[in-house]
Amino acid sequence: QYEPLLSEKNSEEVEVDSPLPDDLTRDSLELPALEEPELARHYTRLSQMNYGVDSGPYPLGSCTMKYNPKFTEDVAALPSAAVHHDRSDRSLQGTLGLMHGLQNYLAEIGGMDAVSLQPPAGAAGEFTGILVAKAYHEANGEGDQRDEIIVPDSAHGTNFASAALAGYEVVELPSGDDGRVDLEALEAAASDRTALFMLTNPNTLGLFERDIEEIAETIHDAGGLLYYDGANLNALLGQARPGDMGFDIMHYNVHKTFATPHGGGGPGAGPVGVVSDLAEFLPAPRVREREDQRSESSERASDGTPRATDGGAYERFDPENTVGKVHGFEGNWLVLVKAYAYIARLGDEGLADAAEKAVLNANYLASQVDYEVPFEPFHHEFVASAGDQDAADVAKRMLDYGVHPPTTKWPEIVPEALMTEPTEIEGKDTLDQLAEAFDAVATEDDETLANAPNRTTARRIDQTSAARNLRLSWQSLEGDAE
Amino acid sequence: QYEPLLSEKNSEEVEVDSPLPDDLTRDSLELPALEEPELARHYTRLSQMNYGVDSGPYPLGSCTMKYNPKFTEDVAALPSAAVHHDRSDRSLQGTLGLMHGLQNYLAEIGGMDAVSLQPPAGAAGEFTGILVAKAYHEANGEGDQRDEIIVPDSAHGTNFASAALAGYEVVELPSGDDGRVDLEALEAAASDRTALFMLTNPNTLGLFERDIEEIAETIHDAGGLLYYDGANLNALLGQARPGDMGFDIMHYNVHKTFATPHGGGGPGAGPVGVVSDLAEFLPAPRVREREDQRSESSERASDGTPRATDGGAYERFDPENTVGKVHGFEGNWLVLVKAYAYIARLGDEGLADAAEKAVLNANYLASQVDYEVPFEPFHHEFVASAGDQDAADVAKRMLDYGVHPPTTKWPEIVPEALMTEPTEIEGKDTLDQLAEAFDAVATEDDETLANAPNRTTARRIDQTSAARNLRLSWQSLEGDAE
Amino acid sequence: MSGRHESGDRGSPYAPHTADETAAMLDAVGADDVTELFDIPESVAFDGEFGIEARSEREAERHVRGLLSRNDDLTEFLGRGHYEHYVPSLVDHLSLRSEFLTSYTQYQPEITQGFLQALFEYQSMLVELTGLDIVNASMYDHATALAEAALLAARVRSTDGDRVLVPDYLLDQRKDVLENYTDGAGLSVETFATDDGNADADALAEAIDDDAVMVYAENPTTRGTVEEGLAEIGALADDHDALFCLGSDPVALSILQEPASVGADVVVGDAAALGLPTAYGMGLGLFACREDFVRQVPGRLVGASEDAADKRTYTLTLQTREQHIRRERATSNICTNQAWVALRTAIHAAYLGPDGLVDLANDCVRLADDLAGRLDDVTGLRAPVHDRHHFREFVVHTDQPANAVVEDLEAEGFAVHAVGEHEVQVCITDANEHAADRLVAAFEEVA
Amino acid sequence: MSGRHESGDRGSPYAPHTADETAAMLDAVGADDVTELFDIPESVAFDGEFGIEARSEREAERHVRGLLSRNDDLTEFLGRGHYEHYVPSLVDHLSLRSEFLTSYTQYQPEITQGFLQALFEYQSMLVELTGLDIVNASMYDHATALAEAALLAARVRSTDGDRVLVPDYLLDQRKDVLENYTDGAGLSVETFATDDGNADADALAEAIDDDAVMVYAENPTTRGTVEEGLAEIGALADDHDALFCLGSDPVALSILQEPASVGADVVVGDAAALGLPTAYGMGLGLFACREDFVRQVPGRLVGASEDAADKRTYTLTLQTREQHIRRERATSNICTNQAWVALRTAIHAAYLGPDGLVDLANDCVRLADDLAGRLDDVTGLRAPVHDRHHFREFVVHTDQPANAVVEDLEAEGFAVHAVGEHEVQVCITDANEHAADRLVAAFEEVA
Repeated sequence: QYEPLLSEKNSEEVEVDSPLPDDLTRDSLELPALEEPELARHYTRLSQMNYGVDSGPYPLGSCTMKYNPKFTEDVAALPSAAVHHDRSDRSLQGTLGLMHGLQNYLAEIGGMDAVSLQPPAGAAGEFTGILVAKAYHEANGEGDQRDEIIVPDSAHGTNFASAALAGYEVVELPSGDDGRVDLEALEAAASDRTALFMLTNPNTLGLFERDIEEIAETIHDAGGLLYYDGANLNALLGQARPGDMGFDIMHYNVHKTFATPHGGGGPGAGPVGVVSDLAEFLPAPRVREREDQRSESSERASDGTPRATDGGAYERFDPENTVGKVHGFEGNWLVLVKAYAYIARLGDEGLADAAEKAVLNANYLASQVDYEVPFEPFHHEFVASAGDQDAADVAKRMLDYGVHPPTTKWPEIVPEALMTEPTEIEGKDTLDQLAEAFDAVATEDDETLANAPNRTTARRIDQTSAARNLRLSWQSLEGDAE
Repeated sequence: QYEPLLSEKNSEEVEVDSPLPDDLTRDSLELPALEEPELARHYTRLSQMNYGVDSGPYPLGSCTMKYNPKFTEDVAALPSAAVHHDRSDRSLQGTLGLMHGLQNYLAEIGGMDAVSLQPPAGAAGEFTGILVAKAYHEANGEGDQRDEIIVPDSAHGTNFASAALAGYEVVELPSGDDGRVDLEALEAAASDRTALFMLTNPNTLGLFERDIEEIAETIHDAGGLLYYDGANLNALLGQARPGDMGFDIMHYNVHKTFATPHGGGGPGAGPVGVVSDLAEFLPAPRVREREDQRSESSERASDGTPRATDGGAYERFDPENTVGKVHGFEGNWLVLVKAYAYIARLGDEGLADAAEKAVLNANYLASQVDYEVPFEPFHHEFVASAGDQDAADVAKRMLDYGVHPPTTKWPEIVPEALMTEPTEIEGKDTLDQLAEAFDAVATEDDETLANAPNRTTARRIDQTSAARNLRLSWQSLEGDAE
Repeated sequence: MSGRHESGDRGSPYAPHTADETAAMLDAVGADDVTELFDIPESVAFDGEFGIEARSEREAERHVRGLLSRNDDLTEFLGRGHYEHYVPSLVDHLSLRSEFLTSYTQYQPEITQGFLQALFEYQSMLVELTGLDIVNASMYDHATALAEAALLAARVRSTDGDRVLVPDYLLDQRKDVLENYTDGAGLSVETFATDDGNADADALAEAIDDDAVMVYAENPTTRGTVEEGLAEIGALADDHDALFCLGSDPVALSILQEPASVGADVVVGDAAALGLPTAYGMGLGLFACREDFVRQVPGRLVGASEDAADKRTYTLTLQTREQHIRRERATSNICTNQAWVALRTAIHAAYLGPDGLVDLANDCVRLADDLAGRLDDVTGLRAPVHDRHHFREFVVHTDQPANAVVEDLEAEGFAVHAVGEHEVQVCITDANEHAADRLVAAFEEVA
Repeated sequence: MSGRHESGDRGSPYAPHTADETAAMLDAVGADDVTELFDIPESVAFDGEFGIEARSEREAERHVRGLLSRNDDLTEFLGRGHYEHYVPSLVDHLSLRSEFLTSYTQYQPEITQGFLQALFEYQSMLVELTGLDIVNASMYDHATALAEAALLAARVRSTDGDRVLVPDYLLDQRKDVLENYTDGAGLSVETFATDDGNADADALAEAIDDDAVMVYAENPTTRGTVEEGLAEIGALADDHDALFCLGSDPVALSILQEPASVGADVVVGDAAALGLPTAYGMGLGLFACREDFVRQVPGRLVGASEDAADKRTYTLTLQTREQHIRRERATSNICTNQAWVALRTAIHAAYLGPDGLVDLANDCVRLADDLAGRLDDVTGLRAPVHDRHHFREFVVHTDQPANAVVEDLEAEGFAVHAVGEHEVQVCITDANEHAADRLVAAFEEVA
């Protein structure tokens, strides 16, 4: 069931004939030339060769693959959302009002005082948070001195990369035997060179860092700041807030926690929240109520939603000591619209229920799975060990059972890790189906696993060939027989 | 890959507790109870077990399975299209304007003088046309006398059924040896009992009734009217018009000719056009320009599109001697919007090109197919004969080659008929793929065919079991093991 | 390619032929030009112009959008057979999946199991709602379903008879369709009186005789009242060997008396009250009946079966009833139906579930009751006119001429029905309740 | 079921648990209540309220629609890095197919061949448009792609150096992102002068030295001019072993000089000029470079491979460059990218085809030329300010203060940029050309 490349269906090379002088133009352009019915079939077929959340369970640990409510697509597609950023504030009260509302929602949910919606993804949020920390230390005259960022060994790879991108030394903190932060090791690592400690909580093993208050104290005593990686926020909605735990900066992954679609890799959005002392450093612009409006703040709706006034209630402003910009304009707006709509749909109770059901689902699924789960009590995700089996092969074999496998081989503290996050959207039947797949694979021999998958669109794909004989475009395929 | 019924996933019986008195309400209601993510997956899976035009070639003869342009869905989904029919004309100028424009488009395309958009499907159009003919004869005092409708043996089943529904005797006209109307037989059949002769042209063999003018004369001389079944109009767009051939009444299948989606069986729309003498009998209401506007008709746009004025340019009216209503309200409005959008997109040249490419495709495909095609020259469709093979089995086997088969076993004038209509939307590659499927099956033995299909979601389905052991709801499945 | 046809001026944008392909294909069929393939006598060939301008997609989209924007943006409190409930986004997204939307009738069930199962599920949900065993895969609308019911009644009745008895609240349009459809079968449609918005069983008792093939009633009625004498009507019909046909819709059926329990032999209605927004009267003909009539049912039926691997499958069944096989002896002339609307209705019903349906139906009672009460408080109005329970809609007496009230309300941005010289009818659901306060204020202004 | 949660008041409408299921699951894990499963110290547990009201889908939809409706309905003649071209309906319908939309990164290529192939096709089309061999599967936007280009330049350069040279027409916002991203690597961003809207090669020649790691230019420039000295700039960069990075977009690249032909080592830009409507600046970071740098490329790369049955397949490749494997030594910190926008861009580009792209790009030249000419005829205006060729947009000199002109135009329903005290900038494409006459009239009114 091979679907030809567009270029294999029909290509045409056209001469470029333009009103511009010839020396400013190219000579010709060769690209696929197909009509709409052919394209409709091409992409329909490609879609049928792809697995999404609407196809079945997708318990990819650390990725929070929630159901994406359809109505959020509709509101993001409204003509009134299709605006250019470079218009007057007065003419953009709808957009600014929504952004202001989302800033408030996120601040409440995270226990933060101020939020920037600009970072276009989680990693961009991390980088933004680090820039804010850097600006803070610089403002305190400690910019040069504080050149280290502490990151637990079990942290997301982006934490390390974002710290490095910002020019910091990364100090890797080994986990304790219980899979959590080792307080003694942290004390040893923290110093007057510490700019920031980045932590996710629950951590990547799904464990809540019970010592979070001591952790915060240790870092703050050393003069550092505490950063919350929002990847696992789904476990805490309405249950606990990073701000209440002593975190100074955090990012939110709206494509995880707030159910905006993952889109095959993106776009997401990674808003950053901070405590009040750091608000002055957030990226520019942010949105606020206009001063003449702010005085009437007692009239604000109870849920923080904006209200219109004739003069326009909202305006953009640059925080006093802003780090500047982390996106050319103002981030992934359409994604933010969907996140806002999701939060406005669920409300307090829906959000809290999402966390509860996510945690219940992870615990129930783990109880039905034969693989050992070394660390508990876990929350929204658990990391099982494939034991003597190769976790990557386990994943391939699970494909044959019609489900998406968990994240594999990470975090490394669990040998042959199967990092599993079912989220709240799965019912018992689906979890049982998932458990059956796990347990069937658990009994199978290595050869069966190594030869998997067999029932998928493609059989096992040769990664070595892809990397050794690089073919990154159809132009590079010439002479390469199908 | 069995997808459970909704009821098998989760059902709940709820007690009906209502503000109404108990004796006016039911006690309880038992229905599937599922959340949105589960429904999304259920219907996504069901869709993946279904074949549409966007899945591949769909050369179902007589059904004109065209590509359905996506943008027509968008305009039909506009909030401004979601209106109630029972509003004032003044407040519905958009809807009435579009309907007036579509009436004009269709009248032009068919060479008719007046059009009603009310019939909700082709068969309803036929029935409406017959009612108009009946009203005409009644007005002439010949209502009782003219109690016969002549229908060629190769006509669509709906022709017979619609005539019977209207209370007419059906006189079946045997085809001539050339597959066309036998003029002598027609002369013999036509009489002062003839109310109507129903004909499609090109006929169901794809042959143009070259004697159409003599046919018209014969019928008109007998005092009857001539009806054009619009099922095959796609072959004639911009090439010839029923009105110019002497037809008095016709229907249009907008879901065939004008590319509105077939929707798994419907909805379609079957507008009816008539010559001026019959306009007074059309269903009520129709749409016209208001009198004060009509006097300024010289200002009308060249393509007949409507223009707004302050007072409202359009109004509904009841034709003087209307047959009344054939639909509770005013037909399948959303389908009409899509048809209008399609015609407005293609224009004269696009429509003419559609017919030309449809005819080219049928001829090219036939030239590549090994099965014999007894009758020619055909236009937009051809009827091949499976010869010694069973045409229904041929169709089942074609499924294994990933294509939708043609209509089978009809018209009966061709033994083991394979009635094939590729439409204009297929390119040469797809036609070649179709021809390969035909030709592969042509070489296969009866057993292979009888055991087909093997590569589809379901294997050959037992029709006898379905009819003998009727299970028409999940309630009837109880005790019936999967 | 698309670009070439973007302005539509060189042919159909949906015909993918390159010039080279066209040439190769012509060559294969031995023609120099595509016009040679047409066998149309010159005398009837068309060489004129329609005068229809070709447009790019963007132009066509703007053109239609511009046309439709001339509809005034009124808040509608309209019903009378065409109802709007909020349609969840899921319904659009799933029903627009092209495998559903661009398919046709399931003549090849092996590759159309998805739509067949969806229709089977539609049938099953309506079986539960009606209490009748047979539901077909759709008719056009309420009116044509009613007409088909009368024809079925005439076919299945053991003795002759030609009278179809309908209450005088039956919408004129539906009565007209009924007459048009049944005239060919020699039936006559007769009206019996109503009593305060309900069918009057006494009047029916007087009108009915053994020539009656069918008695019809609605619940709720066109005037919004909940019928209170259905069992009596059903018994009267039964006494005279006439079928009892009940008109309703799936929202109302969620709480109102189960039709089977009051003796209904056939249920018709507009099932698009779930699944479609207001659509200028476009609907979905619900048709349900007792099992006895299964071989006389009009339209398509989806049944369960087994495939060669003995797996549960679905297929169209009893096709010998249909026109493409039985021709003039078919149970109906219907071919293309409203299957895609039935798919949408099924998704919408499944989205609501039993709780959601009951809640929605109860809202239709409460909202109408509440709004009628508020309008009754307005000087110059009296509501509801009928001393009955109401569902979704009710009639209001206006001291001012109804037409003037309707016109004035339109100027205020609202649409209601004028149904008598001094009567307007108002319909309220979840789709317009947000504007109820404003409607009351507008009535206060104009009444 | 949905009904139960319709008002959102009993939990998440997207968690399907029935009460029975929840009980059974709790039983299986040995907990009486779900709260027992949380291991959160009481001292940090949250027992407050966010105060966010739960809404039904209908209420939520109306709420967001109501909010957004407060955006004025202006006709935008805006560009400066964020462009709108008509997006064909096909792009929406296909990209919204849930198998695409609801999937994530293709960590399991065996079940994600569809998205991988679509990204491979995206990469390939941009290879043709840029003339460079490597295109990644997306960055966030033009600005971050530019910043990543500078970091790549610093990594691949054989000798030390810390200067990044950019023309002074570079948007402030992009320069700011560039500085933020490159500060950690110790780079400094320096501006060189421009000459009548183009980069000034003489100024660059004076500014450049062997400490320059990268030289940047745009075509078309932020001020809408077509660059005329690209080959010269490329040669200057080459002379000093600096990378030449060019900013553009896929529409412009359809007719403008192929970047590879003028010595570009990297091409960045916003590819969402195809695929997205105006989206408040949301974009798609195009990143293309020479094959030499393939192991230093930031972001994801899709490559062809074979599966165990030796069939052509696609997979993410060279993942050891990425953060989830290489961590602090990764080529970038990017993880979630803009893949779905790349899918849309690919569909849009394929829809247009080479003819359509060239036609669209030529329209961008003609429309800008024509509109500039018409505005030049308006008293009080002079256009274009730069004596250059233009693409989509151009700067207009206004005798009135630019801010007043912009404000007055807004009152007339139009949005343009103020870019100087007496300069406004106007952008015209197929998406707003229908309003050009009205814009000219409005300028006549206010200029």
